[in-house]
Amino acid sequence: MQELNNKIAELLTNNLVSIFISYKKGLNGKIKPAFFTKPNEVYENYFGDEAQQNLAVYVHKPEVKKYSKVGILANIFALKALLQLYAENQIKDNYLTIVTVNQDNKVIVFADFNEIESYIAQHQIEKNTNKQKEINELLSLSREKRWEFWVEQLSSCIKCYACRAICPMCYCSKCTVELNQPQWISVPAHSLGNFEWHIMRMMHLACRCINCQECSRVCPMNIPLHLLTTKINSDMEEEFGQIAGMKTTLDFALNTFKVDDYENFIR
Amino acid sequence: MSDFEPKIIAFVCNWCTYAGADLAGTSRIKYAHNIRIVRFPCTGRIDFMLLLKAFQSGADGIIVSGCHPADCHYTAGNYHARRRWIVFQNLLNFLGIDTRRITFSWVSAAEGAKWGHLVNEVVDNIKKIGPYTEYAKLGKIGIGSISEGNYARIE
Amino acid sequence: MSRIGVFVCHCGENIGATVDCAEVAKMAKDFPGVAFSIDYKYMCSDPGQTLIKEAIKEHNLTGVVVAACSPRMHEPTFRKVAAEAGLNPYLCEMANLREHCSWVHYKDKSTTLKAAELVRMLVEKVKLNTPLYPIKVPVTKTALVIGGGIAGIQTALDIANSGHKVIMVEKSPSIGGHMSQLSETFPTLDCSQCILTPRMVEVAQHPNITLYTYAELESLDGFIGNFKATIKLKAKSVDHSVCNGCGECSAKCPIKKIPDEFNAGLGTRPAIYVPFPQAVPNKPVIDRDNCTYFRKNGKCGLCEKICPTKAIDFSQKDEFITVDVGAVVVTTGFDIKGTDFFPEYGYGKYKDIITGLQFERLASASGPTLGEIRRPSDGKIPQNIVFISCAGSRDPAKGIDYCSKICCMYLAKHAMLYKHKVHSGKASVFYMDIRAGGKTYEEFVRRAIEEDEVNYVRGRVSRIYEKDGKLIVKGVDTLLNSYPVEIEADMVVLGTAGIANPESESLAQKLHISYDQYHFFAEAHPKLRPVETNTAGIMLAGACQFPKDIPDSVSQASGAASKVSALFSQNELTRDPLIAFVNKNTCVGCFMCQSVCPYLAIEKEKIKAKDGSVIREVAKINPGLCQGCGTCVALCRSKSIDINGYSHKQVYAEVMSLFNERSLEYV
Amino acid sequence: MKILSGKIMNYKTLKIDNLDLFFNEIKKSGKNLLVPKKKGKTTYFSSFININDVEFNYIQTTISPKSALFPKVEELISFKKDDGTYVVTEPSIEKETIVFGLRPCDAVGLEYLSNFFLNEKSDFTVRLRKENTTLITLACKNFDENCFCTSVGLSPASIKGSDICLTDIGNGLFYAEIITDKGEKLIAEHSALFSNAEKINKESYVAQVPLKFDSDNLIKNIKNYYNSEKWTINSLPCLGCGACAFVCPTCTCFNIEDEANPVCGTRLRCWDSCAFGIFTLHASGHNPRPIQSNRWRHRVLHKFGYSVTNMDTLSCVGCGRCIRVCPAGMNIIEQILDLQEA
Repeated sequence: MQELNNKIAELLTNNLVSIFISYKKGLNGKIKPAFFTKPNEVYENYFGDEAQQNLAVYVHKPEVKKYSKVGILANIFALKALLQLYAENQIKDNYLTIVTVNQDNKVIVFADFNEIESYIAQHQIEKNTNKQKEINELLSLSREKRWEFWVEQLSSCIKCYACRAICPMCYCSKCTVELNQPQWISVPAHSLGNFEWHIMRMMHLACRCINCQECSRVCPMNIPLHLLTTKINSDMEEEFGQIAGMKTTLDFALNTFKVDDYENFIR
Repeated sequence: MSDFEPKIIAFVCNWCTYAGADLAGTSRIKYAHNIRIVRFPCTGRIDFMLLLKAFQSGADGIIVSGCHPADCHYTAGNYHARRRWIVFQNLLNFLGIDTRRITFSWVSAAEGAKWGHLVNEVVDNIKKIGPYTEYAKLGKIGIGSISEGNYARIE
Repeated sequence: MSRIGVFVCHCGENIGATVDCAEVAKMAKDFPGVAFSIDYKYMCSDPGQTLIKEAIKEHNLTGVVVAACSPRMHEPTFRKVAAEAGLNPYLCEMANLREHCSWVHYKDKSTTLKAAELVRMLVEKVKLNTPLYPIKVPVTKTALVIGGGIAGIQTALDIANSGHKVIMVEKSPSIGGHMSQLSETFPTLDCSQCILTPRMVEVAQHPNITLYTYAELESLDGFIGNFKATIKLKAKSVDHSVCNGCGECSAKCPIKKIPDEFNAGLGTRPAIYVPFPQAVPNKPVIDRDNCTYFRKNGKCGLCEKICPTKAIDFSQKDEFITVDVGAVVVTTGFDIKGTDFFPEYGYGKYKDIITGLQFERLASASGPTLGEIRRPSDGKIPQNIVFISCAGSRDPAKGIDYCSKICCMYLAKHAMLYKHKVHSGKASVFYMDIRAGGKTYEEFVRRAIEEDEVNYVRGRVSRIYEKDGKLIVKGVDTLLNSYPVEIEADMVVLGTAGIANPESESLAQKLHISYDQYHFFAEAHPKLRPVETNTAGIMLAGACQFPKDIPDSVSQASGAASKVSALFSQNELTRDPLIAFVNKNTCVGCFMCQSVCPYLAIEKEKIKAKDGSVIREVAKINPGLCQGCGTCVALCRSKSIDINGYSHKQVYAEVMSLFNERSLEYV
Repeated sequence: MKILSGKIMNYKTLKIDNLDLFFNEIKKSGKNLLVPKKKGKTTYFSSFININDVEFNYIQTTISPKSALFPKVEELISFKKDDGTYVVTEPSIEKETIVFGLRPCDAVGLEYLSNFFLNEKSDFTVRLRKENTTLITLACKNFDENCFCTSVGLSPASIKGSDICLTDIGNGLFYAEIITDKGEKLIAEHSALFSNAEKINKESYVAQVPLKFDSDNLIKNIKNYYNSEKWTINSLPCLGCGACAFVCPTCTCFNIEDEANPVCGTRLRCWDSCAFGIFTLHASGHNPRPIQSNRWRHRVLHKFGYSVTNMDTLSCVGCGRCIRVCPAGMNIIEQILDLQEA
């Protein structure tokens, strides 16, 4: 931790970053994002297992964008998110200083996104077999049972959009859900509107979701959104051999194609 | 259920399937009347949200049809659409939405007869499965129904 | 508030007999936003059009739905009508009551109801239509003609003669195509070569025509008026700028036994060859697949040694050139089924069963027999010859449902030529029907039957087998109560089906044009736009569209040429404005749309602050390149891209309007 | 500012073992009974089915019981085309509802909420719901670091807004304070389950929530805080979701949506949140609260300032839900302490 704190303080002292996004402990003991602008604030910095939130989401925040140079402490999911965002043209060159702490507690400051790309390639996230099992169990149910399951789950959605807010990949300045000419998504949080919202969100995340499952974590209604993201991620991998957040180039599963993609479902 | 007349909506591309359906017409091939065709420039233009909207507006079945691979008037719209449908179909199926009601097909401008068969098959099939109300009903708000589902958590 | 006019056409009985048009018009009156609704016998007729125009003016309509035939048929007609009445043409939409309703359903209440719903769908759409204005793009006044057969030659000459540049690409070493292989032509029996060769020479010498033989289209990008064609110039291995065409090399080439394409396999040629004596250009190429030098790593090279002008160049490579053209005419011709296609006729193993094209070569004065009819097996003059029409054609069991159109006539011609050359011989023709529609065609066939005493037997030949050096042709005469007929023939000529070129599919993909189930290229409209394809700026002529005879090919070629000339008569082209556009305010600049655009029409645009600094980058669509497929529209997550004519609002309204009454059940 | 008052009509006791019977009797009588249930980390109110589903082990439910009066989506009117004319239907809410297990702070929150809707122009559906809803509060035995009812003038013993308030007094007994006629009526219907009791001092049976900040001081100084720079710094983590507003028992903002086609349709009222960027977005494109710190400030100032001006009461009851649910760890207590520190 000390090494990290020193690094952050150094970056701030030398004006290499004007703000550094990390974590700290809140009044209630909960770990929350911290925004350090002065070296003397860095003592509050916290990094550990409880520091879950994907901080990559803050690079979209207008208040953060006002700072000329931003430093960010990124866990592996944040790194993947940042790489994906870079591929999607959302991060200007030389704007971010990205810092991570590796498994040996060494502090790494990345020089560019190619370094992040190779770091991610070396630090594959193990697949959560429990989640895959949950998915397989759902898939083994009859269609009707699955429907009942999801109607129960999604009907409880209150459309607070915490899932969207926390998601680093949801950066549209105007989300489809906010459009009303035409009204693509029913605004009220009735089941129809909820289904539309979550289907739309998943389709828009397909090939882009880095599966940090922040949406699932923050859902006040405990909707198992991780099942959807895990499913869509494993689909992408199985059908098209694509995992999001792995490369600097903009060729994802849904904006490319292969002539021989399978089509046995097409008559 | 014998008098159930399903509502089928077809999203078709202008160059192949719409023309194929035209050919079915000029060839006087008879098929079930339950189909309503919406014309698009290309299958690539077909937004997946429209399929959901079709179910919402009461469609019992959906046909999405365009040019055969390699035949796309715009070179590759159908390939992009094909990928989109793979993902979409998997997702809907995972959510328990009845994907038997969505039929994807390639019908070329020369396949008037195939179009006729396809429509008949889909209509017959949907007649067997019955009307699709569970999705559209999601939008129903019971008046004053706190207990029936409008409470913070709906069961 | 919208004021939509609905015009329901009876199309005579076509719609009126199945759909209660008056009822549809009545129901349409109640659709929200409909200000006027009427039905009429023929909406596309003059009085029908006047009716629409007057209604637009009188009722101050803001949009028009013409419920009639397919928009692919009459949309331009009615949009023009709207424009003439002062309404923006793009405020007119068509509901397809004929092809999609009356012609495919029986007379029933449900059919009328469907018609009304189709109208409602389009009413909802047209309410959201916006006035659109055509896009102007410049035109490159050079045409690309692909294929140097008679259709290509005619097209090229017509375009060139109207003062425009033409680039002709021919895949074989010489232009001329199938017509150069023919002996005499029906119905006048004039020599094919005699009428064709002057045209071939004219092409080669025309100042407006650039000819690339032994070349193929590699790719085609762009759009009408502004195509970019990449042409592959196959290595000829002979420097044509030096070669004087003396022919020494061909004469000395040690490889001589290559089946000669020009003689339909009946003769042979060397590896360095000019396809035929009148070839244009009359200079050889090396067939590298058969040349010893290329097959055996530089051994041989005899031609190089003897060439007086040192024109042989083994080191030549395939070359690619890119040319700007404004229009493309596809005249790639056709192919025929071989005798090996017919198990019942011995799978092509009997040497004396030949195709019509092979007979042309036998009958041709420049052919392998110098015009004498001698059978391939032993060179004897056949005394009894049988011609079989519809070999493959009109035979669903063989997968060829269509009539190949030319066989009836050329078989009659063959029989006639045979009788003229072998006076003692007996000629029989097995036919299903004699299709001799054409100027003096019927008379021609009658002459064969009556003057030249050709024996016409109406019936199919079930089997041919060899017995004692004779070909036993077994068939029936259906005019004699299906009486079995058996002929001991010396030679049999099959009028095999004309089929699409094997490369037609890949060519169609390069050109982005559609083709039919038999892989013949598809015309934009079977009757009214027979020389255009569905891709603007690409025309068709000749047998690549369907088997056709020389007069038809030539007239279609002239038709295609005149389409091209009409296109080239303008400096600017007016394009349909049904293209995509970006909402700069909501575009987040992820540029995923760029990779899905097949036309590379999406560019990056910088949004700048007042001080010139870049705030952000957004997508921008080049209206000259966008073809309006809308793939980017459906891909864009924030729905920042929309498309004219099929906008989010419009298609949404169409979908949501469909089943209104169903939603009642949920309230 | 103390809002503890409320007149108690009667005192009873109820055996905790009889709760099952009580619930089942209510259910049998055809009334709708909402009880706390738990799913994963979320506690919420839902119809009573079985005593085993009822959750008793919670500091505070994740979701407030405000849906009892103000559901997340409700129909205001509906119409339907019938024989060429449109038939309009207004909602009728006749079914009686009993909410069990809300906390004393929630009861105050719901009172604020109904006052807001019924104050000047009586809201039709909220009034109907209010009339038909009986609240059985369960006084808190525990609290957590996010509870701050005592800082806003309440306490786990507050009875304001409740119809009946139950306190676990040990020995398997609930001490019931019957506060309103509605409460009295409900007890009367199930009188066999309740025994008469004397008034007791509840304080020793309820949680002692420490004071986090001085609300009197806050209210007094709130005008000075508008331009504080603390808003920006403190709101940097805020991501602009609506979770805080949607779990809040006193957040009343709503949005009216018409879902209709030419044949039929409904007018729906659904929750909205001032934390959303488009909440204040004008049609012109102008947004008076363009950045998140403005929105955060608005929310806090509304709770502690604007509602005091407009309705003479705080609109924060210290339930702490917004703190617990915030995806980014935003903490209203931290913000207030920061403001007061300056």
